[in-house]
Amino acid sequence: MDLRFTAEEEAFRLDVRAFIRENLDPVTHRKMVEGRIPDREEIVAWQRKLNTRNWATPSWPQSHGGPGFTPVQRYIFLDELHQAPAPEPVSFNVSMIGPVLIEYGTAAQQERFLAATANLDIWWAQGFSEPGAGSDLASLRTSARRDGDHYVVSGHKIWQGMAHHADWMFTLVRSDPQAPKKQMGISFLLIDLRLPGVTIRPIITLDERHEVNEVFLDEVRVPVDCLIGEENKGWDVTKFLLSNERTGIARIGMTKHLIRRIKRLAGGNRSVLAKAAALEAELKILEITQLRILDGQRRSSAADPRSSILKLKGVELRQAASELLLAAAGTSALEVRHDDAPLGDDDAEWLGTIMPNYGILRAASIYGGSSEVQKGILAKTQLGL
Amino acid sequence: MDLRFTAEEEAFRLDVRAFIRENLDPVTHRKMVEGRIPDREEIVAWQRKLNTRNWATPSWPQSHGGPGFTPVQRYIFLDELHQAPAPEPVSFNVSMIGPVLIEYGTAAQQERFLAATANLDIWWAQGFSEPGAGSDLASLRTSARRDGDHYVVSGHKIWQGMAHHADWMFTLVRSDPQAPKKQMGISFLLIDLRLPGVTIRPIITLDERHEVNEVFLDEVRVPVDCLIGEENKGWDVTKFLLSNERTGIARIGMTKHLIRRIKRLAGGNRSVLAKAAALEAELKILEITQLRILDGQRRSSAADPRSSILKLKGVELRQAASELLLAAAGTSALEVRHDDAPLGDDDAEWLGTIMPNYGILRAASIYGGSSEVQKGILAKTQLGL
Amino acid sequence: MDLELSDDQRMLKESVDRLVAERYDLDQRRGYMSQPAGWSAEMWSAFADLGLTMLPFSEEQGGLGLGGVETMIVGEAFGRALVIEPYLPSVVLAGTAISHAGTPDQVAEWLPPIMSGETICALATEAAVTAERTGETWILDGAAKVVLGGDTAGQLVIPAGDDLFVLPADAAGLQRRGYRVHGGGGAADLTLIGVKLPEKNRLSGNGGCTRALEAGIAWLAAEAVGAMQAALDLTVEYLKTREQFGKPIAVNQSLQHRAAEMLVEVEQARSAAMYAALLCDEHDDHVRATGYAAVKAVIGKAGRFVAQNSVQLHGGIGVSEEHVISHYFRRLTAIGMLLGDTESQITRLAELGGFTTAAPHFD
Amino acid sequence: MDLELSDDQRMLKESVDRLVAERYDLDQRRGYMSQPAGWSAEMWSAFADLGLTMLPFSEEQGGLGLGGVETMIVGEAFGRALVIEPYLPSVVLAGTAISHAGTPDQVAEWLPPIMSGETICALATEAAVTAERTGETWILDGAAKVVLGGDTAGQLVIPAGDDLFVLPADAAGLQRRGYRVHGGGGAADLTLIGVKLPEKNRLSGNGGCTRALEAGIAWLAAEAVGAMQAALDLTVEYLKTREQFGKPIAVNQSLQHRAAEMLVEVEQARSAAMYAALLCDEHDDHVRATGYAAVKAVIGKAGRFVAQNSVQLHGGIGVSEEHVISHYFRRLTAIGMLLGDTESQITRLAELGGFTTAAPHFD
Repeated sequence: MDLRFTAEEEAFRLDVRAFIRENLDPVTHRKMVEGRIPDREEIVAWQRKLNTRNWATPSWPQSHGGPGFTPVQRYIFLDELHQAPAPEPVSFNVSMIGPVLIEYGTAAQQERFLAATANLDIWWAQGFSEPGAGSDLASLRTSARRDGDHYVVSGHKIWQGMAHHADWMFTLVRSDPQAPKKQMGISFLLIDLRLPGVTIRPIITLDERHEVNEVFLDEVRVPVDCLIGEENKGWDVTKFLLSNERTGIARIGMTKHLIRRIKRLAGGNRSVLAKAAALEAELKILEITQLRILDGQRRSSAADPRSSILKLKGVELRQAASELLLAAAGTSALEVRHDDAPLGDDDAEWLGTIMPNYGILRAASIYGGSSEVQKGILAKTQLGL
Repeated sequence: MDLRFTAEEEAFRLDVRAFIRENLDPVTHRKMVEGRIPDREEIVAWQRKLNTRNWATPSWPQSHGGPGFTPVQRYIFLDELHQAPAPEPVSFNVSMIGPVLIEYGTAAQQERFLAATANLDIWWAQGFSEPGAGSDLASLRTSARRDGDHYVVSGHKIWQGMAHHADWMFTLVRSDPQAPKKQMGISFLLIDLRLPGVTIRPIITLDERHEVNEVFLDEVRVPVDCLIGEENKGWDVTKFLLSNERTGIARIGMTKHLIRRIKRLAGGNRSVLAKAAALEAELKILEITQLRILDGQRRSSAADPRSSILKLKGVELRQAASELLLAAAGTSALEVRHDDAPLGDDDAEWLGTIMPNYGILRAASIYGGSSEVQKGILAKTQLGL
Repeated sequence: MDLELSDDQRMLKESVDRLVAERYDLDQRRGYMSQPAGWSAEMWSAFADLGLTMLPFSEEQGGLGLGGVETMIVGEAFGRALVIEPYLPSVVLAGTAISHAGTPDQVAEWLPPIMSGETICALATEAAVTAERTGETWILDGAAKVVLGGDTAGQLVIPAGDDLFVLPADAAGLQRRGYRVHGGGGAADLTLIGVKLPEKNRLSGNGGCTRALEAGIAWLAAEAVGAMQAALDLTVEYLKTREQFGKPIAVNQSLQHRAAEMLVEVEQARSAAMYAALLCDEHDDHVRATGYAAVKAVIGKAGRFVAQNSVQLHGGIGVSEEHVISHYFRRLTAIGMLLGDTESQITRLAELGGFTTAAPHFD
Repeated sequence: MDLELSDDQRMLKESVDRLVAERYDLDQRRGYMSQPAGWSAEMWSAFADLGLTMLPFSEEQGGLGLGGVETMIVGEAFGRALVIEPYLPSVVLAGTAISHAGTPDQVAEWLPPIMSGETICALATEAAVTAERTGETWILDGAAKVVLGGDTAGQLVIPAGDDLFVLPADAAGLQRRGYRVHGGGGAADLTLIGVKLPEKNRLSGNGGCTRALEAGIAWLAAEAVGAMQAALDLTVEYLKTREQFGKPIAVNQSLQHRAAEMLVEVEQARSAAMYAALLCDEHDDHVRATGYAAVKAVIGKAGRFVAQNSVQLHGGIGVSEEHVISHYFRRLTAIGMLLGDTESQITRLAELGGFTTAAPHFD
């Protein structure tokens, strides 16, 4: 039994770190350090840099343009991005629709979309949730009626992250309202967001930022070659997609970055430093839990339900770190400063994002399977309750 | 609006304190200070002292030998006992069966039992729970078959606190197994524990003390004049009893006593003192919540479901205080010392009870309606959930 | 002991509740925030017309002579409506400081414009300012940060040494940088370089500052209760109406229990606010000091729990700026941080020795 | 990275598991506790026969030359069975101290009787003892408290200054007061008044003590995992079988979620134990120091959560001495307190600077 990384893995880590240091645009890096959100152009430029080494798609197989990473390499790669900090490759592209296209796409669809998806020539949005369908996703109501070689799609999607940057949206539609079970009448469609009938409306979140959107679909004519898998079999595709979503989600490196910021602000404040140490202790051990799950993935490609532990505890620690950062900043964090304020290089300039980020990070225990949902999964799959 | 006690109430508090100081046996007091459990004789002697002023029965009406306390006086009286610390009057007698006898007893039953109950000439045990009937009390199976002017009772009761000290037990039996609802076939019986067929078996708890028992009833012949209320109407009596049980249960004075012990052990340890202060802040405010509920009781005699807050938060703080006391004592608290070790008057001698009391106090969130049950009550009665 | 409102207090509550119900919904609030000052001069007049700006001051000083309970009633309503006008800075903080620390002449000069609502005044609660005397003139140097209401105040009260100084916002040598604060309202950071003030602008006795901070804590506690109760009510309503899997999500026992835990915290906060309201008449400094530390510690912790969980139980919609829950979240977060967070209040309470001693209850 | 057990490790696990399954149920344990020493000499022999008492020591020193993982395997089994024999005091603490701090001659003298199980040795981990040299003789004065295993040990290892001293339990000038400790096993408080020892009994270099404490933390972590997993398994089983209101209490979502939270803590504890096991080969003192502090901090917190909630979810029966849950509760409580509780380990970790610096990840 051995927890150490191999010499090759250590070398890989240094390679990734050097690549980030040399290739990440300083303004993008500074925004990440300060907890701001980079612009579309900055994210695109960075992903294209990564893609020069096939690193934009760390989980894709080599046969489809991936780098052929082992699970450990994937972990190291993401950890370095998180700690740098640098933007992750756009997850809608890389973790969601990419693997779906590889698993379920026709050759023509793969040809049309895969390379462009990796290179962020197409930016994807995820069109799953609806106002009445959140954790109960299968109760969605957006309808798709077949009309010749098109589907005519109408409905209302919500919480589309970065959809205002997006070119296309992968989405779930109800193609058979008569199906005996609600999961059986759903199809998985790709929709060009420039089509007539598509309206994107921003949703401002409590951090006063525009990151999510509503998408209204009004009789949008979607060509049938944009169907993924079989008609009315979209639920299987969805389950496949969601099982991919959960891996590596502890985002330990992001929490480490927050702890660095806490320590900068804490100075000699023993109480804050003790609380930071308490978080670090748990985080260090969660890293071992992460490695244990990675070790399992080397042995079996089946989705590991223990991943829910990473999500639960990872979010708990990240939220706690953001709360401690707020406490360390004190009342100076109360000043409202927007992301378009000048980039600084001193501590004071960092304060502007602390309160908004504390607030928006509350969403981390809601999306991607809420903490309550994760506990339910663990109780059921691991304890048989 | 005014939170202050009246001059009369303040004078009453001093009167109670003086009475305790003058009348509480020093050995009994020392045991309470050290967190030990006084002997039967000590508890009896103290309750009889209290009874000389009708204070053994603080919640009973004057017409039945009570002191005619206002709700505020009752609170002050208990708070002084808890802080002294001195033993409370035996709750099975005073808070449970006493009010039941007053509300449901016949004149003959009141004559036979009330004065003896107040004076602890009879010590009562509570025979409610069974191995299969805990929070679901109504599923109890102890049977009572009518045979002439007797009930023949057989069954198995569990968790009888101090039953080894007791003379009599009030208990619930299933007198009509055919009743359409399980609550409808239950009767409330008084059983003389010296009757043939009664066996009391000790249950040692994790503090290695003998405080609770199992009571086995094997064809015990109980005279029908020991029935309280009507046959098969025992559930109404039970609900009445349980609604009395919950009042004043925050036991803030007991937690204050624990905090005093923590401060003695802490010396100049800032971290322990800060944690004690955090508890004290919440305790101070819980005391106001207690007063708000008392103020409501002055206006209406209906049971206040907000009492669940007192139980929940009161237990939470008391358990947290016991945990902090353990931390303040450190590894020295690991030595097993039994309650029959010599009484001391120095700090070291106090350590023996700290770990056992930390352990047994975990039961406080289980009995008398578990914390989970209390949350359910609050959700239902206060929030309509 | 009597914890019911008097008839007068009930009437006050009804009129304040009615005013904010009619004129302070979320859309109206957005309108007020978009005005140049960041708040509504019209609403400010409405509050003054109702007498709220003169409410806590004694009749001798020209006020209504009402007490902590009446202020609590106003604070709770303002917390529920998320009022952004500078009542806390001007009336509660600066007003209390002046009314406690000033001589009758000084009070007569500085308090009436606050009571009429004509002048917005702000108290620097986080200041490091020195004052040196030269003849009849005082010279102030230093800085103050996060002066609530300092962005729009016409007048400032600044502690230096054991004294408080009243200065006009346009005093020579005073620089201010105003900004919005998260959760509503504005503040300013101040720099003072050789600001000259006459002796008459010096209120001697920093006790006024302590009293002002205590009044501020009482106010924040009341505001927190208003916001927490509203957040809880909305959350419970949401649990009952939001359906998933064909049933209201209220069927989930884990959510029921969470709501019950929120209720416990709201009730604790209510007790804290009530205690704070009644503590202002207490003469013993130590009792007040320990009491207000406990109040603010509990408010901070309870407010954070309720804020976080009302967002969590609302799910996605809870983090949307369009939903009022996100505003309660931000205001409760800010309330927790202002005038000493839970951590610092606990440290202070420990330094003060807490409420019980190590000694036995009696000997 | 490879986190599977090797074939040899699996075999070791099977034989230890089998031994305790057959000979260490709760009734048998009660029997062992009632023996004069407070534990079973027969079980101790059985452990020695299996080679467990020589397991972690190098082959040059006459041991089996096995490592942290094998010790973890034993610790987890002992934790599950609540073994009370003095393996931690004699083999893990005193044995590690001697094997690291002793010269080859000293090791050859003191270690073999520990490895054979013939001598029980105990290390004083909370000692305030001074040693003064007079010619070839050392004179020890001072006291030590809660010396685990010290009640029945034939030999003691006591730190004084930068050295460790080995002394027989019947040394002149040594007084000991032995007692049972909560959660199982025994300990002693020691007083040393002018205890004389020859130079050969001095092991120079307190680094052995640090190594022993680290090995002790690794052992406690493994024991905690065994106890926590068993407590969780029993709790889940209880939820599934205990019926109230005509249904298993497992239908309560709040209890399901609590069990899931317990699972998370058990898995974190398992990671901590694994980390601790693999850290013993680490050469960097700072990495070991921070690592073991984190391990013990997490074990203490996780163990307390699981202990408290397994009692809570068992209801009344959970506080009964007859039910094994109450014994897991007590042992987990003791494990949390021994060799530094969570609070003190966090303080230490903070003093060591934690795992990340304030500086950026790269510049």
